[in-house]
Amino acid sequence: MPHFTGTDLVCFRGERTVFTDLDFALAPGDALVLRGPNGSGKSSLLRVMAGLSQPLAGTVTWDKEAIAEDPEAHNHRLHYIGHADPVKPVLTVTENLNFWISLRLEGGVDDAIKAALGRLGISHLADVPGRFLSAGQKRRVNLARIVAAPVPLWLLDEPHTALDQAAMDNLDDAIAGHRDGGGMVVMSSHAMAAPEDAQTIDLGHFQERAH
Amino acid sequence: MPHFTGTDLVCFRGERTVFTDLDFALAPGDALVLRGPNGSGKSSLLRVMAGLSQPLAGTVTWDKEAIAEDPEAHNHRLHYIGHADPVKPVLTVTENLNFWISLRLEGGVDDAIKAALGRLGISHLADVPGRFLSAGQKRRVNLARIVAAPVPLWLLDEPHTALDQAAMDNLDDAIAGHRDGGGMVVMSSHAMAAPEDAQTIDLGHFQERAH
Amino acid sequence: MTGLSEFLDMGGYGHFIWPSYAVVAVVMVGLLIISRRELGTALRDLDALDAPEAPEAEQ
Amino acid sequence: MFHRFANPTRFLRFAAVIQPWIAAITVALIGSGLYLGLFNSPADYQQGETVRIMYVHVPSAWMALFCYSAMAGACAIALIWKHPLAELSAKATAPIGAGFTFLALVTGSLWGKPMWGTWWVWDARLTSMLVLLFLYLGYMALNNAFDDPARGAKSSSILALVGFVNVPIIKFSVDWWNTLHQPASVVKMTGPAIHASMLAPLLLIGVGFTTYYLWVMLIRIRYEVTANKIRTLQRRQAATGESQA
Amino acid sequence: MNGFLQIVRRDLHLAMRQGMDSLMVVAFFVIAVVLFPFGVGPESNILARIAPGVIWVAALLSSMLSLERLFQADYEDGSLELLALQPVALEITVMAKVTVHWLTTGLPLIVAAPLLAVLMNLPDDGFVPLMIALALGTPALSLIGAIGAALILGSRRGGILLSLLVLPLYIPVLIFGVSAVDAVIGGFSARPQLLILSGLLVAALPLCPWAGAAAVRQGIE
Amino acid sequence: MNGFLQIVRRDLHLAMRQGMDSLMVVAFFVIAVVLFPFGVGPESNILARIAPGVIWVAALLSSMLSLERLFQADYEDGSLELLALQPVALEITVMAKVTVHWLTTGLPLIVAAPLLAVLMNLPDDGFVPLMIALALGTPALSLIGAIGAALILGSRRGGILLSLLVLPLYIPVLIFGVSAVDAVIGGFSARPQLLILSGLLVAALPLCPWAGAAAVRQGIE
Ligand code: HEM
Ligand SMILES: Nc1ncnc2c1ncn2[C@@H]1O[C@H](COP(=O)(O)OP(=O)(O)OP(=O)(O)O)[C@@H](O)[C@H]1O
Ligand SMILES: Nc1ncnc2c1ncn2[C@@H]1O[C@H](COP(=O)(O)OP(=O)(O)OP(=O)(O)O)[C@@H](O)[C@H]1O
Ligand SMILES: [Mg+2]
Ligand SMILES: [Mg+2]
Repeated sequence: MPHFTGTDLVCFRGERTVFTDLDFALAPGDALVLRGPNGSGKSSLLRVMAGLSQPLAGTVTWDKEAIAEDPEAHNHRLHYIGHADPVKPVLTVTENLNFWISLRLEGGVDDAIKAALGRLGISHLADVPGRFLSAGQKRRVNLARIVAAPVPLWLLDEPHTALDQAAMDNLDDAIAGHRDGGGMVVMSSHAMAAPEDAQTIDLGHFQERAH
Repeated sequence: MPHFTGTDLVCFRGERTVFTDLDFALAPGDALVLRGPNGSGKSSLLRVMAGLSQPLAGTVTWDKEAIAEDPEAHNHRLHYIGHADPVKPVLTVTENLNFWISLRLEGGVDDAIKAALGRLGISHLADVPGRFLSAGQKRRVNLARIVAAPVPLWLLDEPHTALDQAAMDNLDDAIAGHRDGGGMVVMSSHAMAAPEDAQTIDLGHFQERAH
Repeated sequence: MTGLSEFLDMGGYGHFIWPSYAVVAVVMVGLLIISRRELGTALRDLDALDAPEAPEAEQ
Repeated sequence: MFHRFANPTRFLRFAAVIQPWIAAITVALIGSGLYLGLFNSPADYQQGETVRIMYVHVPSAWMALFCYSAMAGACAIALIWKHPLAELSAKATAPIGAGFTFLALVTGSLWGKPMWGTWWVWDARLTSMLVLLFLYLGYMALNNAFDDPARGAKSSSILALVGFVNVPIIKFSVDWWNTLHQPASVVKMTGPAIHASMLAPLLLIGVGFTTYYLWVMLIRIRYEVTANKIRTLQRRQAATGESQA
Repeated sequence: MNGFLQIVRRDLHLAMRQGMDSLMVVAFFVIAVVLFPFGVGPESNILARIAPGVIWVAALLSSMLSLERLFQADYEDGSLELLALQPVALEITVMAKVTVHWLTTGLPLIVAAPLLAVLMNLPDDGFVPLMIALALGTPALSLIGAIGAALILGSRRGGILLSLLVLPLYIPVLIFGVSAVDAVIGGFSARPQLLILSGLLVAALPLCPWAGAAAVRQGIE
Repeated sequence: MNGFLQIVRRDLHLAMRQGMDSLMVVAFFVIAVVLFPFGVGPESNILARIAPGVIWVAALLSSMLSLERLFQADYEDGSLELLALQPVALEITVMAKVTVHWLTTGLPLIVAAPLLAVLMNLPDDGFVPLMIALALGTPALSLIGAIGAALILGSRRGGILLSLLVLPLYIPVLIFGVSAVDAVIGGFSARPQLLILSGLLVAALPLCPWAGAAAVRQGIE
């Protein structure tokens, strides 16, 4: 049973301490929601979890092994969604997705893409070039990317941004399905939307200490 | 009595018709609020009013004279706030404002800046370099720019973005004061906040026709 | 036979003259073909875009 | 909904009607010009058989200059009267003009080797022709450099006009530069007065190249209009999904 | 006039605060010239022969590279559209920005040129005409380049596209700039060339801000 | 290996769709070379003498200008940090991007070089060594330049800063590239120079992707 944990994490960014002594522990099927005002460090924590940045102190482990030991293995098991939606304007939605998914799946890429587009309600966009997509549509394409290739850990930085209600529901379904299959989710969120049984970390209280 | 009007405006952007046959008329003291979903053309209309882009058909007039006749005279009488807040990171707030305001005022620039910073509640930021400002603070600096040099026409594109409640109140006061002095305001807004006695144009209904 | 080879030889300058005619032909015909092909694909794409709207609307 | 300006249906109908005629005229003109030039005209007494390169070189050079003027004119119309067909025809002209410029350079080089003993000299006319090629390439590159094609069309129109101002300056300055450094240019290009038997194929091919230009331009304009329609449909496709959701 | 001065003051202020900009341009100028002794070998007569040309070409390239950011920063943070809405004609604004560009890049190039002339073994006679020609030519480069810098606003590929647009337009300046130096070294007067350079500058002075302003208007539309 | 090929395929696809990229690099290469006859005058013997140097310097500059966008586009739209999180070592990713950069710029430069050699009157003997030297040198340029391109991610002044970082590192390639051609024209064998160029390439092959990946990691942190 894989467990994803962080202990005594300290993060320092842009000349200031963002958070200190932060712990978390996730078991299969768990969800963790990060809360806090702008600049409180939600994105920073997610990036530490992804291995994109190194914590100043503390370790993040997967199954008791520090992720820094073998970053490539960690990449194998995670999907990350950041503030930006990398959709190339000159490629169609399918072409865009095809690249990311062929990096992870051996075969059946086309079917996986079709299914993912369907689940996010954007099948009709399959052949539309990226430059014609609105912000919300781009975000859904990015979500289709993570739905299409299953991995155990999803790290989502404000995944609800730019989504309308229908798309939010699709996303919540996808998250529920992922967790039912034993996946874990960490997501930051300003909006109220959050699974009821999720753990929460509020990063807001670090702010007073940091200043 | 100056009047600001637009007749039969047609706007074409990025190869598509954004709105057609749009009219508006403002008298001194009037306010006009533009509503509509993302991409419905609020910003486009404000840019046409400012003279930043030309309508494909129709005319915008000030006191019965088309603004395209004498763009510089039109610039003299308007302030525009767009999506971005042009605050240079290496200059202090006062230095930033000083540039824009000296282009409009002959003397008394320093006093005008001080008063404007006070009205927007950011006197304490006067000597802080732009790079240390948060999004909301930058927006307030940009608002201070238009408060400091009085002109008859304000064109505000989602001026409430990134503002907290106190700053919104400051802005609403500033708008009220501007209108009491005979000024006109046109603003786009997603939020509910809008003066009660304002005219409204909803650009949403063009979307169906545009397709 | 000598007539033809003499003609092709062009007084010893054949290997300057024929390449110039050849490059002109290649560029002009090539541009024509490319333009027609682009137009052809564009027209086909346009048809493809117009057509499948009906079945999708049925869903 | 198409805007009335953005839907040049009448032009397309007109183009479809005249295109086969233009094609036939082009083939006939160039064919008869080639026949006269290759079989029915004498070798030049000075330049020998190589003069036959003239029949493609000189019309190409003419067309290179003509296309640039046409392009700049269309750009001026596009900027002043905002007629979208003008923008499209400028965009359609550029690759043809660049092609002819390239041909003038290559055929000139192929003529230069037997005549001057070298492929290339830094002569005024040659050099300004090379710069013209870069102006064409810059125009095309700028036109393609934006995600929004309307932006590219407007910016490149300005560039075409600025470049047009520059063409005579370059020609003139290159002339100066050359005579400053090396007084006697390698070869004078002013040949003897042209005999009628040489003038006929030259003119036939020259006119044939012009109709060829019209022919290809019509195709390319039709392509641009179709591409516009495709983009509109794709955008609509993206937007209908938005309203369904 | 007030508007012009205000914009010049602000842009100089920004250039000063951001620092290094002029220094970087000069550094590129020097590196570009220094590549040639590596490229063509150290024989001093050859270097002397090609010195004016190499120095001028390096000056064109430095001017071009630094142009990329002429309007870019203001475009990205929304200042440019605000500048277009001030009660200052956009032509004046463009002219002010060109002035600052020349002060922060053209002027340092002129100052650095004698050093490079020494490195390249330029004959002593050539120094004065080189400096005069650069003094007349670099403002013309900034003016012409401003059009290109405005045209590429918002495009996908900045630097290399700009070079393609601008370098062909630079050629007349290059020709007369070099031949002014060559003339003096060859024992002639450089007057005609310097007159032509002045003519180019005088012609560019009204035309380029006008075309540049038109291009900026397209860019922010 | 699959990851490498996928990234190469995607980047080639993008280059194709965006069009003109390779063409623009070649056009810059040609313009940069053509500036020199304008600069040093049209005498064919002088031009022939400096031809290898000028062609190589122009190749360095084209490679450098096109490097600016190597990681930039992916950095701006968030693709780069996503690439760093894929189950492909970042070194491989960098290597794939360098490969595409070379295919879309280095290769066209090699193809265009004979044309420029004709324009510059390079003696016939020089053609073959020029092509071989470029074939060995341009991949090295792309490799070295990738480090610079990664280092400038997120900095305010892209192009000119990049040139300062990268051009000094290019000098060894320039020296041996030119002297290979000069050797053959002078009647010697170019073997030693070509061997050294191969050596530079072989050394850069593992080092540069590694350093580039480290720089990218810094850039996206
Ligand atoms: C790369 C080399 C060359 C280039 C770029 C070039 C360019 C041109 C151009 C631009 C023109 C048109 C001038 C006009 O219509 O005003 C022209 C015309 C002509 N060229 Fe060339 N040329 C080249 C080589 C040659 C050579 C080698 C010859 C013959 C020895 C030649 C003979 C002619 C003749 C006879 C004309 C027509 C003269 C006239 O209409 O005034 N050219 N060339
Ligand atoms: N690229 C950066 N360089 C320097 N400092 C940064 C950078 N990004 C973030 N910071 C600092 O780190 C702190 C935490 O930022 P972070 O982006 O993690 O906040 P957040 O909780 O995600 O905020 P938001 O809700 O706005 O996304 C910020 O206060 C900021 O000072
Ligand atoms: N720079 C541009 N290039 C091309 N098309 C554009 C551009 N900006 C806007 N558009 C088009 O114009 C339409 C109207 O956009 P506009 O920015 O005016 O909408 P808006 O109502 O202000 O939206 P938002 O609420 O997102 O600010 C958009 O649907 C888009 O298709
Ligand atoms: Mg965040
Ligand atoms: Mg808007």
